[in-house]
Amino acid sequence: MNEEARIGVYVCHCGSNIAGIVDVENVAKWAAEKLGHRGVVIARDYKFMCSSLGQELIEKDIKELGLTRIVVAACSPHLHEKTFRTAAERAGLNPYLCELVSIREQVSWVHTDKIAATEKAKAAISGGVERIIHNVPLTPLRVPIDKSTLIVGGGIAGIQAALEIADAGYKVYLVEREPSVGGHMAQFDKTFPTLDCSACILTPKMVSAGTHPNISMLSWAEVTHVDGYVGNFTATIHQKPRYVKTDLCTGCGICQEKCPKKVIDDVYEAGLGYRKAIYTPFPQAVPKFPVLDKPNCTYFQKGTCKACEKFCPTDAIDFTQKDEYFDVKVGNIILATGYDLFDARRIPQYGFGRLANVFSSLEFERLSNSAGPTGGTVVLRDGVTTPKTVGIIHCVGSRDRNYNNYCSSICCMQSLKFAHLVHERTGAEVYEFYIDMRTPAKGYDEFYQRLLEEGTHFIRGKVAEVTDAARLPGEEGKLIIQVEDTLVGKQRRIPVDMVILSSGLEPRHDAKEVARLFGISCSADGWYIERHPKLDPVATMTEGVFIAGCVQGPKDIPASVVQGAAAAARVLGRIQQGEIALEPVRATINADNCSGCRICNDLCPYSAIVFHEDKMVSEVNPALCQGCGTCVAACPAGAISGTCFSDEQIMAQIEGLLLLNLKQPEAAVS
Amino acid sequence: MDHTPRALFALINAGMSDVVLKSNTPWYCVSCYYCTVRCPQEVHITDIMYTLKRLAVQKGHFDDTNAPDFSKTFISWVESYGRSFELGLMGQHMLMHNPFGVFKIAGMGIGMVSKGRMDFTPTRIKGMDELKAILTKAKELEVAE
Amino acid sequence: MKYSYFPGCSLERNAAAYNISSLATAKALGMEMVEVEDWNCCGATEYISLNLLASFALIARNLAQATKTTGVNQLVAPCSACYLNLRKTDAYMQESPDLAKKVNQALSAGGLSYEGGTLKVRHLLDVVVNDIGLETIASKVTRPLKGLRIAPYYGCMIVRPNFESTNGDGKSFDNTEYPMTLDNLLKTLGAEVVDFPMKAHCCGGHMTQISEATGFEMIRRLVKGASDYKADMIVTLCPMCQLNLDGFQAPMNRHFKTNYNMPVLYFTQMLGLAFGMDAASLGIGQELVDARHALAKIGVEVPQPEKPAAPKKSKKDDKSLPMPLMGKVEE
Amino acid sequence: MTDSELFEPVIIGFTCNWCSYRAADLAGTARIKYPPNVRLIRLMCSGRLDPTFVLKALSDGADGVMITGCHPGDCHYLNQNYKALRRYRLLRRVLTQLGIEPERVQLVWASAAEGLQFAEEVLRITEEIRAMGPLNWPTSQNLDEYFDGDGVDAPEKMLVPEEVKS
Repeated sequence: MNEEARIGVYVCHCGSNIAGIVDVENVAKWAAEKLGHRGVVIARDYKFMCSSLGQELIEKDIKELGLTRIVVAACSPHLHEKTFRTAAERAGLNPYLCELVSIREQVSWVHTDKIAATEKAKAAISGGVERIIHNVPLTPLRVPIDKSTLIVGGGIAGIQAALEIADAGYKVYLVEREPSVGGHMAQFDKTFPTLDCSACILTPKMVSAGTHPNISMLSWAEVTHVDGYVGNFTATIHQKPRYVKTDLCTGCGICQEKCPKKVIDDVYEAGLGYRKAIYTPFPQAVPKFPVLDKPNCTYFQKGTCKACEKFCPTDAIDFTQKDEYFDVKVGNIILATGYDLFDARRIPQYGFGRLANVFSSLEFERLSNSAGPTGGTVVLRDGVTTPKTVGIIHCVGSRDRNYNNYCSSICCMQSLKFAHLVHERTGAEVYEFYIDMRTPAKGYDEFYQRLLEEGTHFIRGKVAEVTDAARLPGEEGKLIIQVEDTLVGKQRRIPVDMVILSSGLEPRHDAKEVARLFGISCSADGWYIERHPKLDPVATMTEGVFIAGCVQGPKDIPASVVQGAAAAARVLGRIQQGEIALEPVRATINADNCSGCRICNDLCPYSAIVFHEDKMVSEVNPALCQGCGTCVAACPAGAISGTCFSDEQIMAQIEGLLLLNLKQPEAAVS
Repeated sequence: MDHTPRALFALINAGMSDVVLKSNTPWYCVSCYYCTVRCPQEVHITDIMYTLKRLAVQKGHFDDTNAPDFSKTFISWVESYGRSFELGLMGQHMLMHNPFGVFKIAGMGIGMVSKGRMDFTPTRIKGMDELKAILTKAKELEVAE
Repeated sequence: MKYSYFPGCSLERNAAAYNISSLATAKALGMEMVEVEDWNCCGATEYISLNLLASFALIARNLAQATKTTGVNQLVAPCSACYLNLRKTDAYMQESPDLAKKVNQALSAGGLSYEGGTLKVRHLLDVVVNDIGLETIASKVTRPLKGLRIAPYYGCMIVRPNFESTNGDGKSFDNTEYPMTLDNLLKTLGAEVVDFPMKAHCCGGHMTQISEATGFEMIRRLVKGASDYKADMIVTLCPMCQLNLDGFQAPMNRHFKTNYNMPVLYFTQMLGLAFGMDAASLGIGQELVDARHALAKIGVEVPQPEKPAAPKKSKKDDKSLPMPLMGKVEE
Repeated sequence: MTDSELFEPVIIGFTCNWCSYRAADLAGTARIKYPPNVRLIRLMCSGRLDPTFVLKALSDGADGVMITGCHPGDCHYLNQNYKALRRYRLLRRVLTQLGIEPERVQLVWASAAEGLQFAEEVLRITEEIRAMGPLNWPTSQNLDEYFDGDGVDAPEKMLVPEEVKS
C-alpha cells in the first residue's frame, strides 16, 4: 500500500440520474467515514461532477488538500474518464492517478431497489479506492500517425471522404470490390426530393476521385487482412485479376461489343438486365477498364473463344493475370461499405420471384433509368406493356419483427419518387401502401404534398398479400393487393398491373466478417456501432477506424455525404496532430524474474514478445503490444506486469468490492 | 365482421371493452393463424380472439348466439362421449339456428350418409369417467384463477 | 419406423377414406402405426373458445395416453386441427411452467400426467416426406400420376402458427406462407403440380355452420382458384378442408348458382394410386364430387393435351426482362 | 420465505473492456433492469483473467463469479478469449477438486450490442447461485474481528454467512 496516498472521492448526482436511486449524500458521508483509514481525506457529492464547476472543485481539492489520488463515482469511464483525468492533470496530478467508478450505467440505471443500489455504489467506490492505491503515474505512449488513409467502399460516402482527404493534400487508398466506384447511387436515375439526375451529380465526383493525384483507386480489389493500430496500420489488399492490362487499355469498349457471352447482371442492373462476360458495369464507370468475369468467360470455361483478345486494338487482354496481394501502410481507416437490399423473396406472400410483375425497388430504379435495360421506359416484365395501375408497397422487410425491426428510413421518400416517375412516364394510377409516412428532412414533406396533388392514392395499411388469384370481377389477369385500409377500417382488394416492393436496407451479407477484420463491433441488427450515437457518430471504439454512410445504419444520399465528410474531417484532424497519445496499457517483463519458459511467446497474437536467446529471457516490444494482458495472466513466474490492470490493482479491487477493509486496523485489534 | 382486428385492439386500448365484447369479429375468426405469423409486432392475435370469445360468453355480451351455441353444442358432445359427433352436432345446431338450411344441405347429408361418411350413433370412449374428472378439475382451477 | 398414431374424430367417420389410405400407404412405406389407445376429441377450435385450461387438459390427456400406451415418442396426426392442437399444447406446456403445472393437476384427477417435450408431434405429411424421403417414395411409384394437373392444398393449420419452444419443437416444418412439401411430393409421384397461390389459405373451418354466406364464399374462392388454374383436382391433407371443399361444394354451387365440379382427394390416396394400389382399398369413391373423370387420366396412354404453341419469337424481338435470380434465400 | 429466498448472493463479474463492459453500459443506457448482486471489474480482455482472481474473489466472500468476454471469433485481440475459455475449463476442474460447485463460476459471451442478453445472464446466474446458497469458503481471516456488530452496515451483513453473523 502506498503510504502517502491522499485520496479524494467525488460522488456525482448526475441530476437525478444517479441521485434518484442512489443516496449519494449518504454514500459520500460513508466514504469519508469508513474509508478514512484507507487514505480517503475528502469525500464530496455534487450535482454534476462533469460540469466545469465540478471539475474545478476537484482541481481545488488537489491543490489545497494535497490529494494524490482521485476516485470519481459517476457515469461509465467510456464517457467521462478523459474529462476527469484531464482535470487532474490541470491540477498537476498525473492523469492515471484518477479513476472513474461507474454508478450510473452499472447501478442507478439498472436497479430499482434504492437501498440495494446505494449499498452497491458503496461497494463500487470501495473497490475503486482499493484499486487506486496501487495506481502508478504513467505517461501515454506517443506514436506517429502515418499520413495515408485507407477507405474501404467506393460509394458516395467513400468517394466524398476520399476527395476531402485528398484535397487536403494527403494520400488515400480507395478500395472498391466491384469493377467501378459509384455504389448504389450509380444505379439510380433520379434522386429525391429535388429529382436531380443521379449520374449528373455523381459522375463528376467519380471522375475527380479517379484522376486525383492523391487517390490510389483500387477497384476490383478487397482488403483481406489488417495489422497494427492507430497511426500504423498495415492492410493487405487483394487485387483480383481483371485480365486486362490497365496500362494498355483505353476503355474503348470493343471487347464488350465483341464478347459473345451474355450474362444477367445481378449487381449493377439488379438482375433486370444483361452484361457481357467482359464488361464495365456502366458507361461512366471509373476506372474505365473492363473486367473479365472468369466463371462466365467462354475461353476460361471451354478453352476457345478469345474474341476480346482478337479484337482489342491495343493488345490489352491478358489471360495469364493472377491474383495479387500487396500491403499498404496507413494511419487511419474509413469503412464505407454500404448496404444490401432486403431480399423480398423472404416474404413469399408478396410474390417477388414468383409473380413476374412484382419488382424490387432496385429493379425499378434500373427500369426507370434512362441508361437502364429499357432506356427508362416503365414497362411490365414482358418488356413492352405499359402498366395502367401500379401499387407501391412500403416497409417491405422493415419495421417487422419477423424480418428487420428497424425503419429503413429511405423507403418512404424512395416510394414517393417512384410514384412520381411512374406517373410522369406512364400516366398510370399509382397506389402507395404505407404504415406511417416518414418525411422528416428539408424539402421532404413538401415532396409528399406534391405527390398528393399529383393524384397518387395513399392507402394506410400493411399489405397482407399480393396474388394473381382473381376472386372478384375485374381482377382477372391483374395482381391483386389485399390490404386493410386502416383509415376506412375495411379490407380492400386493389387490382394493379405492376407492384413495386420498397424493400428495406440491410447490413452487407459479410458485414460481420468485415467488422472482425477491422476489429470493430456490429449492433444486434448488424450495423456498425459508432463510438457515441449522438456525439461521435463516425468514430468507432477502435482508435483509427471510422465509419461513414449506410454501414452505420440506413440513410439517404445527403446523410451519407455528410458522414463521409465528417469521417474525413476526423482523419484530417489526426493527421494534422502528427502523432497520437495511446493509453499506456502495456505489458512489461521483469527480466530478473523471467525464467525463460517462453509460455508467453506463443500467447501473443501480435508477436510482440521476443525471446533473447543470449540472456534466456523474453521481452515485450511496447510498440506492438496492445495491452490485452493475456501474457500477464499466464506467466508462471509472475514476471510480467500489466500497466493500468496490474495484479495488485485487480486483487485490491476485489477486496474493495467485497468490502474487506472497512474498519480501522487498530479497531480490529482491540 | 364488425371491426378489423386492428380496430378491435384500438378499442381495447381506448378502454371501450363493451364494444369489444359485443363485436362479432372474434366469432368470425376461423383460426387460420395468418395474422399471428404476419403480425409485425408478433402479437398472438388468434389466441387473443379466443380470449375475447371466452370473455364475451362469461359476460353474456354477444348479440348473435349462433357461433357461441355451435361451440357449446360441440363441447356438449365431447363432454358426454369423449369424441365429436358430426351428424348430431350439425343436426342439433341447424334446428336451433337455421331450420331451413337443412333443406339446402339435405342432398349433401344424404350423400354423406350413403357414402358411409356419417353415422347415426356416436362413439363413446372407455375412459369417459377419467376424462370427466380431468375436465371438472381443469374448470375448477380455471375459476380459481 | 414406428410411430404413435392419432387418427382423430373426423377420420373415424367422415374422413374414413383418409384413415384407410393413410394406414395403407404407411404400411407400404414401412411405417408401423400404433394407434393411441382410447384417445379423445382434440376439441377442434370450439373447446378453447369457451374454456381455456380445460381445452389444454382435454388435449393433454391424448398426449398422456400416447406416452402411456404406445411407447413411441413420435406422435403422428393426419388431421391438421388435431396436429395443431396437440403441437400447441405441447409447445405451450414447454413454454409456460405455470400452465404445465395446472394441466398436470387436472390430468392427475384422471390418473395421468404429461411433461411438455416428451413427444414430438408431427403431421403425417411431414413424416412421409421428411422421414421416409422423396427418393424412397419415387422408387415405389409404379403408376406415375402423369397427365394429372393437381392443385396442392395445405390449408392453415399444418404450417401455422410457428411456435417458439425452447427446443425448437414448435417450429413449423415448412414455410408458413408458401409451403412446398406437398408440391414436391406430388411432383415426385409424377403429377403436374399447379403453383397454387391459395394453397395455404383457409377453407373456412366451421363457418358453413355459423355464417353460411361467409363459409360458402371461402369455399368458392378456393374451388374457383383451382378451376382458374385449370387443375383436374385438389389434393389436400386435412379432413376439415376435404369436407368443406368436397362435401359443401354442391351447396356452395347452389348458393352462388355456379357449376364447379372440382374433385378433392387426400394426398395419401394419391400416394396409394401411384404405388399401384386399388382405388377402392384407398377409400376412393367416398368423395361427393365425382373424381372418376380426373382419375381416368392416370396410367392411360393419353397424350397430354397440347398447349397452343406460343408464336415463336426470334431472340432479337424478345424484349422481356429476366426474372429475379432464384438463388438461395437467406433467412 | 425459504432460506434461499432470503439469501442475497454476492457475485464478482469480470468484464472485457471492448464487449461485455460495453454491454453492461448498454444495459444501463437502455435502462434494462437486473439484480444488484453482481459487482463488475473491468479488464482489457477476458484473456487477462488470471484464475487466481477468481479464487481470490471466492475466498474473500463472493458466492459466485461471472466471467464475460467477446463471442468466440469476435475477440478484440484476435483470439485471446479462446485462451480465457481454456483457462476457464481448467479452473472448473480445480474448483471441483477444492470441493466447490463449479457452477459458481460461469463464463458468458456478450457482444457490445447485447445489453439485454447481459442483463438476462446476470439474472440467471444470480438465481442459480441463490439456489445454491452461500459459499462457505474456509477463510484465513478472522471474520469476527471484522464483523463484530456495531458500525457494520447492511452490505457487510449481506455478505457474511449466517453462522458467522450469529
